[in-house]
Formats: sequence, structure tokens, C-alpha cells
Amino acid sequence: MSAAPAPTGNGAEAAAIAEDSPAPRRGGLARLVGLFNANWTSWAGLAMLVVIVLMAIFAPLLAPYDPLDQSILNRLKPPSADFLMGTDAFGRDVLSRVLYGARISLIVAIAAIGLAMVAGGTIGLVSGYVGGRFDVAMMQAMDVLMSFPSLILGLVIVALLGPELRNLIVAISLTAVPPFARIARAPTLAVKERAFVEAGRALGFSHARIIFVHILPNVMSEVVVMGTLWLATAVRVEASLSFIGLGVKPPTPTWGGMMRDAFENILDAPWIAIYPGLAILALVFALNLLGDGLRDATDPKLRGE
Amino acid sequence: MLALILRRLALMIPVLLGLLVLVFVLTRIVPADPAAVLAGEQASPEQVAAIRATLGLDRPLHVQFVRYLVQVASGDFGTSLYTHRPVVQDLAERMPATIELALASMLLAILVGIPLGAVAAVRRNGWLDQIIRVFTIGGLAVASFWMAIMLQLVFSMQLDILPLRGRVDAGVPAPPFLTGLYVIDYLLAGNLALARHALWHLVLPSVTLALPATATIARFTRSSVIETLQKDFVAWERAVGYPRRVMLWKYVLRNSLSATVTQVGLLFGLFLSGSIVVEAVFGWPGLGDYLFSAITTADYQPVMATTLAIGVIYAVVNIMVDLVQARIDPRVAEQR
Amino acid sequence: MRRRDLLRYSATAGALGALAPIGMPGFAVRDAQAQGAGAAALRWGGNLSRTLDPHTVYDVPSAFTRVNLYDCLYEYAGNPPEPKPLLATETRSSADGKTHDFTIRAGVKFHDGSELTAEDVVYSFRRMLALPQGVGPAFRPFMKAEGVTATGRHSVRMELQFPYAPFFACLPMVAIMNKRLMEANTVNNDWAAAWVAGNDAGSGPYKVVPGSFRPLDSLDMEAVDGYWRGWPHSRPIRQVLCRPVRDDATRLLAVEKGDIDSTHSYIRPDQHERVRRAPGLRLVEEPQLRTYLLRVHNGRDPMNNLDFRKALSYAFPYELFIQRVLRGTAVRSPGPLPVSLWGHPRDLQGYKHDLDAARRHLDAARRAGANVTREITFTALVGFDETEQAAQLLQSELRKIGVTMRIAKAVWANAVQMTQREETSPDIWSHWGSTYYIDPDNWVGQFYSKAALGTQRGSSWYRDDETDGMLAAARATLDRAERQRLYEAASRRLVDQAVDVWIYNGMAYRAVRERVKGYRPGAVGDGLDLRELWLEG
Amino acid sequence: MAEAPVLAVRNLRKHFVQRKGFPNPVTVTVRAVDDISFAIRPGEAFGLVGESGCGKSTAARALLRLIEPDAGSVTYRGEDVLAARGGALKLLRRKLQIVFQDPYSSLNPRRTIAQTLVEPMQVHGLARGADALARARALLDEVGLPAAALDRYPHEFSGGQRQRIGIARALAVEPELIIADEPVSALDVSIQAQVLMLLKDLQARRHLAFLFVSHDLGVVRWFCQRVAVMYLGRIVEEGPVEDVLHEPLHPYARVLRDASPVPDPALRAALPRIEGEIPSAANPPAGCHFHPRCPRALPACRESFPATTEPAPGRRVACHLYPAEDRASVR
Repeated sequence: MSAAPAPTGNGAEAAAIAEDSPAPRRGGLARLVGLFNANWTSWAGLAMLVVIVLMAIFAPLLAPYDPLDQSILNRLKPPSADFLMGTDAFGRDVLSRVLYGARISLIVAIAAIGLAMVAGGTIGLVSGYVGGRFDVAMMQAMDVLMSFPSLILGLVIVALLGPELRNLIVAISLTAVPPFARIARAPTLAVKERAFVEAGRALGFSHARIIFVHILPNVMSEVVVMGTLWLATAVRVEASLSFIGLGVKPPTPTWGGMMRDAFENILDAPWIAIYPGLAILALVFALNLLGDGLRDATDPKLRGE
Repeated sequence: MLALILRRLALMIPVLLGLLVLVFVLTRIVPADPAAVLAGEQASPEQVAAIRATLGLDRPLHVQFVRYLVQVASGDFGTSLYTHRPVVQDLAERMPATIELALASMLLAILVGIPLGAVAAVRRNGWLDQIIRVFTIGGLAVASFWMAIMLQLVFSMQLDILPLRGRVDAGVPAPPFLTGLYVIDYLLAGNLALARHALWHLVLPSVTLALPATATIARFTRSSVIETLQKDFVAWERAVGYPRRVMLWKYVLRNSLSATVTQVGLLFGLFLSGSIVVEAVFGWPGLGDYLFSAITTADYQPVMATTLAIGVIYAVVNIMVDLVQARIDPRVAEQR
Repeated sequence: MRRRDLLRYSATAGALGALAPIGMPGFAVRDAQAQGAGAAALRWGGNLSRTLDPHTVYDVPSAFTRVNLYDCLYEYAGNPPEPKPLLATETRSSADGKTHDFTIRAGVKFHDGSELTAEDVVYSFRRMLALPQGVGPAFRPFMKAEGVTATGRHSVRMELQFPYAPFFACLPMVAIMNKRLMEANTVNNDWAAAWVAGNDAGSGPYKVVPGSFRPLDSLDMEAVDGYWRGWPHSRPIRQVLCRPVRDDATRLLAVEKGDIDSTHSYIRPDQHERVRRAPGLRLVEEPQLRTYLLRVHNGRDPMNNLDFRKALSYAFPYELFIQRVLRGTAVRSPGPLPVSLWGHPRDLQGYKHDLDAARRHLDAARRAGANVTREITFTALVGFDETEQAAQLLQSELRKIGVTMRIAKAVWANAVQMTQREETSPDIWSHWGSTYYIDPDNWVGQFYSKAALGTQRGSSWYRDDETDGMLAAARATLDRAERQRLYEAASRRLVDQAVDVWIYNGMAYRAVRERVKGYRPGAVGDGLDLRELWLEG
Repeated sequence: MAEAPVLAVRNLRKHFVQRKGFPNPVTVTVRAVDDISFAIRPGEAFGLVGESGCGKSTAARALLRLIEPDAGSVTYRGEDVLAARGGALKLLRRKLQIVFQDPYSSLNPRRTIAQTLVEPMQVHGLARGADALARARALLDEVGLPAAALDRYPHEFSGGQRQRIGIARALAVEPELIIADEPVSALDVSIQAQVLMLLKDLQARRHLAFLFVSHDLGVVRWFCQRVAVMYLGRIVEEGPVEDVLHEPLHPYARVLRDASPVPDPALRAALPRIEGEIPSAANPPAGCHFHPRCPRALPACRESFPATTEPAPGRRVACHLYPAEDRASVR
């Protein structure tokens, strides 16, 4: 993917130009922030996400115990002053595992959805741009993947190739590729009919430049908004795969895996499941609020208000 | 309309073929050896090799695939290595169970999701919208196995008003097979009490399965209703003086439904995959449960046949969705 | 206007949202329960076999249907269980141990009313030997189809290729099938495998309700009137509805609620307390010969170093595992054989959890050039949490002595495939040594003979001529004392060489409702005798 | 014809083939551009006129290879445009530029004017950095926009301003010929004149050649030196603009002219409907496509498409009314 060729030396001179322009500059980002501001829930979502990310980053500082340290003597202890969220079936501190679990859960979700966004987005862009039989073939291929329900595809891949973190990410991202391809393709079909694409070709721009520099920014908002929504799905799929016993290999803490471990003891030690459950809830909540806000802010139809 | 159906059916063929190739390759490239599992713990390496040869697993991959295609084309989905039962027989028993569950969940998700979304749109950014938002996001976030056990604990164990698991209680005879959907088959057989009995068994699993879908539908409905509400003709209708209520339900909703209906088709995939977990917890003898045990034992024939069956269900549902959509919005029929 | 609208919307949404619980009177459930006539039936929640064919599968759940639908020449009886004649009334063996003549009980009727004769026995053994999977592989090394002949209407001769001491212990594995019925249902020379997978052709105390069997899911059985062994209780159970619950948490809820009368026999120790507290439930303890062990790849660096293996053996926290994870529901098994079985040396000490000793041996291994810094892999089995827990405990202990171990997970099919080749076989994995026949050969003989290499039984990749010789000799001699001596010696040698990490013999636990009376666990697998049960109230 | 043409188009053809219907698809061929030929001399403004749907825009796009033509040849200063690949094509793209009809869709809404103007220079290695920005400023000045525009986004400009930006973008690569595809038809009448003045200005100052595609005879008469009239994918008449519009030879050109009598571009009106329905390009009448509507149709018009003749010097026409005395073929 070629990067946008931002005019070098833009800085000082552009600033000078801005000065003698009567109207204040209304760049995309500024506009976004403005619209974002209108809805406080978007900011709440962003704040929650930041807290979770910080938790993940500073887990070693925040966690009172080693998340892998087993203490068979302290198995299944309810929450107390020593263990704020209690301990699990291996006597590991649930709080520490929730903190560390944020890392893997975020990595799995972000890597999987990031991959899907890049792969699906590229497929959708190229397929929509090229059109014709290629487009039909690609969309049929996407239908194949799509008619293979996500959890089942994940299940097949992880069960067959082994529950490694890498396979898990691949499995989840594969399930998300078709929706991203579709969401990127639809606006591409509209955008490629616009004259500036033809202008680009007349100016001798390469297809790659037209696709990635000119069309991509115009379809980006849809893709990104869906990305935030699918991050939540990825966390849930990870939990479901863990439930079937195909999650990230132990003892690595993940929220989904913790939920599944806790499920074992749900009747006699329900507290183990509550905290990772709340953590998932918080993450999904944050991502959805953020996604909603992004969508409202980038949807031209909603800008009028 | 017929041409539309025919064209959609024709488009199904390459998709299913692709699906078949995908599963075939996936099941064969992996290191699990059905011959070894089948042979059991007492077998020697020579005996395992003999079984492998009997199953044709020593042949080149493309030969195996062509063989399989020929077999499927003649309507034979093979035999399970472990149960010795024809896979078709298992599918015939289990597919209706999954379909019944998925249909019930879909119905529930639509009946609850669309009004929720519409209300949220009308009260956009109001407190009702926020409450619905919390509910829908919660629905998206809660892992289904967790939801399942909670519902069981509350409604079955504590309140004792709903059955814990299964399609019917042990000892209750299955209805004569007509549609395979118990509730309907009992009704057709004229047994109202058992139809109700089967319906109660359906409640908890379908609520569990419907929850994330309800949330998704509500969210899509919300945004498309908002979009429709901003269109000019709504302003016009308002100016003409339609009562608000009529306008919302009759015009706005109808015009917003198209996007939501597309989602319903995609969500059916969610039901089918969600059914693995839900079927496991609720002891629902469906495809998800079947597929999972087949995968863990490398029983290829059921894995491939089940995947194909799920693909077909999914494709058929999406064709139906297209048809519904064509009714709601005739322009769609031409675009496709 | 706005307020009224709002109320209307919320009421509509509320009603739809509450659709599920509203208007769902509790009596509706019981109403139908009564219709189902389930009260007089035993609702069995134990595991159900994938197939009703007693020959093609031999595992723990399959014993349930084999024992109750079929009869065998011998059965296990007593404690400790020993093979005792059942359909065989008299057995004469030649002095060289190769020829055995059985007299078959007269007057035994199959479920279709025909009489069980020598022809049926011959057919059953030949069928078992012909089928590639299940019971056959255990017999084929020493027995050929031609070796089984009818010498009269009620007498059968079996000739073995060579004397095979565990032969009688193996006989309860072979169900006797109705030859006439089987041949009537044979298609394409399949030994009626397709038909009998969902039907029965037996003479046992129960018969299958036709069409009721769904693999792993449901099976209905009915008592056979006039079963030849009779019924111990005056009101035996006429109807058995097998409804296994596969989800762990729901299983307990189902038995608590009374949806099922019994769970399977793997109630986890963490759940015992809950079962004991629950009204109307009891926790049944079933002694097991089953062993649990970690298989160590003896052919690969650094595990090919004796000291390294000893370090592993000293590093595993046996007591912690048994007392805390298993909550004391198992006994430590220091060697390859179940501790209660003959052949296990009573004075065998085995290894204890001792990190100092582990460190010493690790140092020795390092000095000897073993690659002790290599990260080794423990392959845990998906769906068997205990293997994961054992792996995590070992990982945590090894970390303390500076050995890094990662945990991989594999489904059973995958793990079995890995063990077929020395290069792909896991560094360490774990499994249970289940009881197929009650003879030391079932454990030590099957796991450590060279013949087992290339199967999951031989996944230790242990090659030792002396041990192999002892095991072969123990198989060939019929002298029980000599066999015992050989098995004890082999056990000691294996322990000295720290070939594997042997952990425990388990107890199995089953939650059974109080109304089920006369419950006695079966000797092998889930093979309890339903004849002995009755329901109270 | 003293000077060698900057652009020569011979027998250019573009047919669109569609398969419609299921399950029995029918193949439909739309002859959008059917063997057209013309040449443009350096500095000359060449008009291409016709009703909407006659294929004039397709012809413009096909000779630029924005749509790949099916047959024919296009040569720029003797160089084969249709055969050019890679670097050669890129070089040709510099020399032949296009200005679009719709100023709203022709600019990328996500890119600033600076980015829009600088990018072509960078791609063609003409200038970069501060140098490129300076040139962009000069270009804006040339099209009559303030330098402050550089930092803005397209949506901040009016239609006329955007068209100026589109023209500046075309000029950024220093072309020799500009294809103006209905460049003013989307603009307000008052703005049209300004933009046309700008184009005329540029033509003179930069000695640019123009292919001016339009349905507006008044505009063409004012802007162009020569003109070709297209009807259903074919050129029916070609010649100096004054001659053709003053005394059209082809009956279609006459009808077209009569329908648009006002010479002042500021007062132009859209072409009124000509008698009879315009036939579909997917199913053109046999023979001369115009014969069903032609007031002077001959029996021969039903039979064959007339050859192109040159009844007067510099004027070519394809009509059976002008039989070929000297069978002048089109170069």
C-alpha cells in the first residue's frame, strides 16, 4: 500500500496561506472532534477504552500477583482483602489475571480485526475497482466464507490447526474478512464512478495509487466504524472458542479463557466468572460507544443536525 | 420473482462448491488421522495403515476429492466412522432441531429488535435511547454460555417455570415426522399439550441465542430509521398531517426495513454458529453439537456434510431474505 | 402527546421483551411430564456410546450397553474383579495353554426368541476378529478366525497361535451376537455393522426400543421378560431412558432437578460438596483401576537422559495434585500398574515431589550434556481439563528449577496422530490407562512393549530389550506366580528408569438420585448391571 | 493541413457488449463509437458536437484510453497512443489532459487543493516540495484563484471555482492538448462565460490544442475553429466551424443548427428535441442511422451507410446526397 504523498514543505507555507484565508480551516479531524463532542457517550467510550489499554500496558505495575503463580493452597478463594477478586481453580489471583488478560484479549481482537480490515478492505477495494468477472468471483469467494458461520469456521481452523494464539487470530480474522470486503466494496463502486478517479487515470496515476490514495480515504470511515464494532465480536468469539476448549493455550490469561475456566466452577465459585465478564462487558461497551460516535460523526447524513 | 429465485439458486452452486473445497482441504491438511482414532487404543501401526487404505485415505488428495464429489452428487454423504450411521440419517434428525431453534431465535430477535430500534430512533439521544443502547450493547457483550447458565439457574432451577434442557422431557415421545420442528409437528398431530411442552423447551435456548441478534437488529433498525426520518418525504407526510404513530409504523419503518432485513440474513449465520455453544449447554440435539463432536474425532464425512448443510441453510435463508426484501422494496429485486 | 406515545412504545417493547417469561404457567411443564410416563423409568444420564455395536468400539461408555444388551462367555465378578464364566458353563484348557474348549449354556434365548448356540459364539468371535477396529486388535495377535470352531451345538473350541495368559481376562470383551439376525441384516459383506450400530442382536437383560438410539444423545431400553439369569429384585426397572448430559454445569443442574437419575462417573472433585449437600442426591464412589500418567518421549533430547527424566519425576507435585485438584479422590500410583492389581510391587516407593532432588538430577543431566535449556512442550488434551491442570502444575514447578515448558493443546484425534511417528510425538503428554481387560498386561504390557511403538500406547518411545523380554515372557506363561514376579520386576525396572511420570489411580464419582436403589458400579468402564437396580417411591 | 496534426484519430471504435437476462441471457451490443476519424492541429480548438448519447464523451474517453477502445488508432504526434504501455503511456498522459463536466465529482473531496495540484507533478517527476507548491500557486493564479485556496478542501468552493481547479490540475502536467468534456454545461450561465474566457485565454497563452466536446452549438461556434458532428456513434459531418454552422451539408447538421439559432454562448439553450425519437445506439436503424428522421432520405439511405466524401475543400460529410466524385478517404 502506497502512502499518501503529502506535499513536502507543506508546513510553514501552508500555515502562511492559512493565515490570510478569511474562513478558519475546517480539517477532517477538527470536524470529527466537533461532531464527536455533540455526543458525550462517544467520549465515555473513548475514556473507557483508554483505561483498558492503560490497564493492559501497566498490568505488571498494577497487578498485585504474578498472573501465572499458582497456589494450590489458595484455590477458589472468594474475594477478600488479600485477593480483591478472589482466586481461581489454580489459586491464581483473578485481579492480576484480569489485568494481564486485557493484553491478550486486546491483542487477539486488534490483530484479528486489523488483519481482517486490511485483507477484507483490500479485497473489497480492488474487487470493486476492477469490477467485472473478477469482482463476481471475489464476491462469490466471500459468500463461501460468509456461509461458513464465524464460530464454526473458527472452530474448524482452531480444532484442526491447533489452538495457538496465531491460529486463533487467523481464524477470527478469516471470519471477519467477508463483511469488511463487502463494506469496503459498496462505497468503492460508487466512488470509482466519480470523475476524480478518471482524472487520476488521465493524469497517469497507477491503479494502486488511485485505489489506495484516492479511493481508500473515501471508504475509510465505513471500514473503521465497522472495525470498532467487530472488535467486540472478536472478543466474544474468543470467549466462545475458549468455551469449547479451543482458546489461547494455558496458562496465558485471556478474558474469554478465564470465563471458560470459571464456567467449570460456576456453581460453586461464581465470582471467578464475574470479573472477566465485567471486563469483556466494559471493553465491548467502550468499543460500541466509540463505534456509534464515529459512525454518527462520519455519516454525512447525520452531519446536518 | 421466479427468475430472481432461479438466479439466486444458480448462484448458490458455485458457493456451495467452494464451501466443499474449503472444508475438504481443511479437513485433509490437518494432522489428525481418523484411521488411528478409529482403530482404537489396542491397534498396531499395521492395523492403522490397513484401515487407512480401506478408507481411501492413502490416495492422492485430488482423487479423494473427486471421489467425494461423485459420492455427494449421488446423494450419499457417507457414513460416520464411529457410529456407522449414514450421515444423511444424522442430518435428517439434527438439522430440523437446529432450524427450529434458529427460527425461533430469529423470530424473537425480529419481534423484539425492530421495535426497540425504532423506539430508540424516535427518541434519539433521549434517556430511552440510552437505556436501549445499554441493553443492546450488553446483549452484544455477554458470552452466550454465561447467559445460558444464568437463565437456567433463574428460570428453571429457582422459579421452576421452564424446562432445563432438551427438546422434550425424557420419555415424551417425539411427534410423527412432518417438518421436523417439534412444536409444529405436535400441533399438526393435534396434540396441543405437547406442542406447548415443546414450545416451553424452546424458550431458554432461543432467548440465549437471540440476545446478540436482537441487539444487532435493534442497532441497525435505529440507524436506518434515523436516516429515513431525515428524508424529505417524511417531512412531506408530516406536513400533510399523518398522525405520528401511523407515520412511524407505516412509512418510516417500512422504508427503513430493507437494511434491517439484510442483517437478518447475515445474522442467521450467527444463529448457526452460536448454536454450537447453546446446543451444548441446553442439550439440544442439533447440528452444532454434532459438528463439534465430529471435529474432535476427525470424523470427516459428518464434518463435511454438516458444513455443507449449514451452508445450504444459510444460503436458502438469504434467498428468502432477498425475496422478502423484494416485497418490501421492489427496487432491490432489479438490482440483484 | 409525546408522553403518551412514549408510554405506548415502551409498553410494546416491554411486552415483546418479556414475551419469554410471561404467561408461562409452571404446571405446563409437569403436565407434559406426566404424559411422558417418565416417572417409572430410570432416566440414565451416564455417557452413551457412539454405537451400539459391541465389537467395533471398546471404551468406557460402551461397556454400559454391552453388559446390559449382550451376554459374554465370561464376565468380571468379585472384588478385585476376576473373569468368571457366564455363558460358558465349563472350560477345559490344554496343558500347553493353546487349546480351550468351552461348553455353552443351553436354553439361553436371544431377544428375538431364538436360542443361543455354539454357532452364534463362533460367528461373534469371527466377526470380532474380522473387523478392523474395536475389540479385534486385542485378540488378533494370538488368534485367527479359523481357530474358532463349533464342536457341537453347545460346545466351542478356540485354538490360539501361542499361549496367551491374558486370554480369559479378554473374554468379557466379546459380546455374543445373534448370528441369524446379523446375517439377515448384512449388507455388502459389512458384518451387519451398519444395522447393529443402532439395534441390538443380543441376549442380555435389556433390549433396545427400535429407532430410539441416537449416538451420544439418547437410547431407550426395555427389560426382557424371562431373562435367563432372572431379576434379583421384585420390581426391577422396566424402562431405561438414556439421556446423557454433555455439558458439565448443566449435568449437575439436571440431576439436582431430577431430570436425570444419574450423571456420568466423572463428577469433578470441586463439585462433590455440592452433590453431597443437594437434597435427594448421593455421591457414589466407584473404585477404578484406571491410571493417570504423563508420557515422556524417551527418544528425544533432553528426555533421553535418565537424570532429566528423574528431574521431571521429582518435580511433579503429586500430593498437591491429588489432595487439592482432585480433593483426595485418588490414590498415588508410584508405578505403571494400578496399586490394587496383582503384579504391582507392594513395596514400590516411586518418586515424591522433591525439588532439591529434581535440581540435583537436572545438574547431572546438564553435566552429561543433555540440552536442558531447550523449551519442552506438554501437549494437553482439549476437553480434558485435568490434563491441562497437571500440565500447569508441572510447568509451574519446572519453572522453579529453571526448566521452561510450554503447554500446547490438541484434540484427541490430533494427539493420537502425533504419537504415530517418533519425530512428531509430543515431548510430554498425558492420558489415562483405561481398563480394557483386567490383567497387568492391559497396562504395563500394552504401554512398554516394543510392539506398541507407533501407537499412542507406545508414545514413550521406550526401547529396552530386557523389559520387552520380561513382558513377552509374562504374556506367554500361564503360571500366575511367575507372571506376578515378571510384572513386579518390569515395574521396578521402569520406575528405576523413570520412563514416565505415573501419578494416580482414580476413584470415579457419580451423582445418583436417592430413589435409585441397588446401585453397584460395574467392574469395567460403565458396565454396571442394571438388573440389580430398582426405584423407590 | 500544412502543420502535422497533434492528434489523429482513425476509425476509433468502442462497442459495449452486455449480457442481459437470466436464465437465457441475450447479448446486446451498443455501438457507442463506430469508426470515427478526425485530426486536431496544434493550437487548434476542435469541437465535437451531437445530442446526448451520441457517443461523443465515449469517444473522448476512448482516445484517452480511460475506456479501452476496441479498434482504430490514435496517434499523438505520430506516436501510437493505443499501443503505449507503462512509461510511454505515462508520458502521453502528460501531453493529453482532460477537464470534466461535473466539477463536483471531479475533485477528490478528501484531498486539499495543494495535494490535488502537487500530486500530478510528483507522479510525473516535474517538481516536488516547495518547488511544486510554488508551481501550484502559479497555476491557481493562472486560473484566477487566490493562493490561499491551496489549503482548502473542494467542498469549500463554488462550482465555477472547482472547474478552475480542475483546469489547473490539467495544466499541472503541462499538456499540449486538453479534452474538455462539456466543461461548462454544469455551471450557471453567468459562470459559463467566465470559464470559457479562461479556456480561450489559456489556449492563446499556452498554445493549447482543444478537443471540445459539447452539445451546445453556440459555445462551439464561439470557442472552436473546426467542428465534427456526431450522430449515433458516427461522425456525419466535419469542417471549419463557420462553414458547418452557416451552411450545414448533412441534413442532421442542418436540423441541429436550425434548432439552435442563437450564436451568443451566454444565451445558449439546450438542444431542442428533433422530430422523431432518437433511435437506440443498441439497435440503430440499418443503412444511414439518420434516415428515419431525415427530411431528405433517399432509397439508398435504407440500404447502406454512406461513405465519407469531401464535397468542398476541408469539409467532409457522410451522406448519400453527396456522392463520391473523388472518393476522398479520411486520413
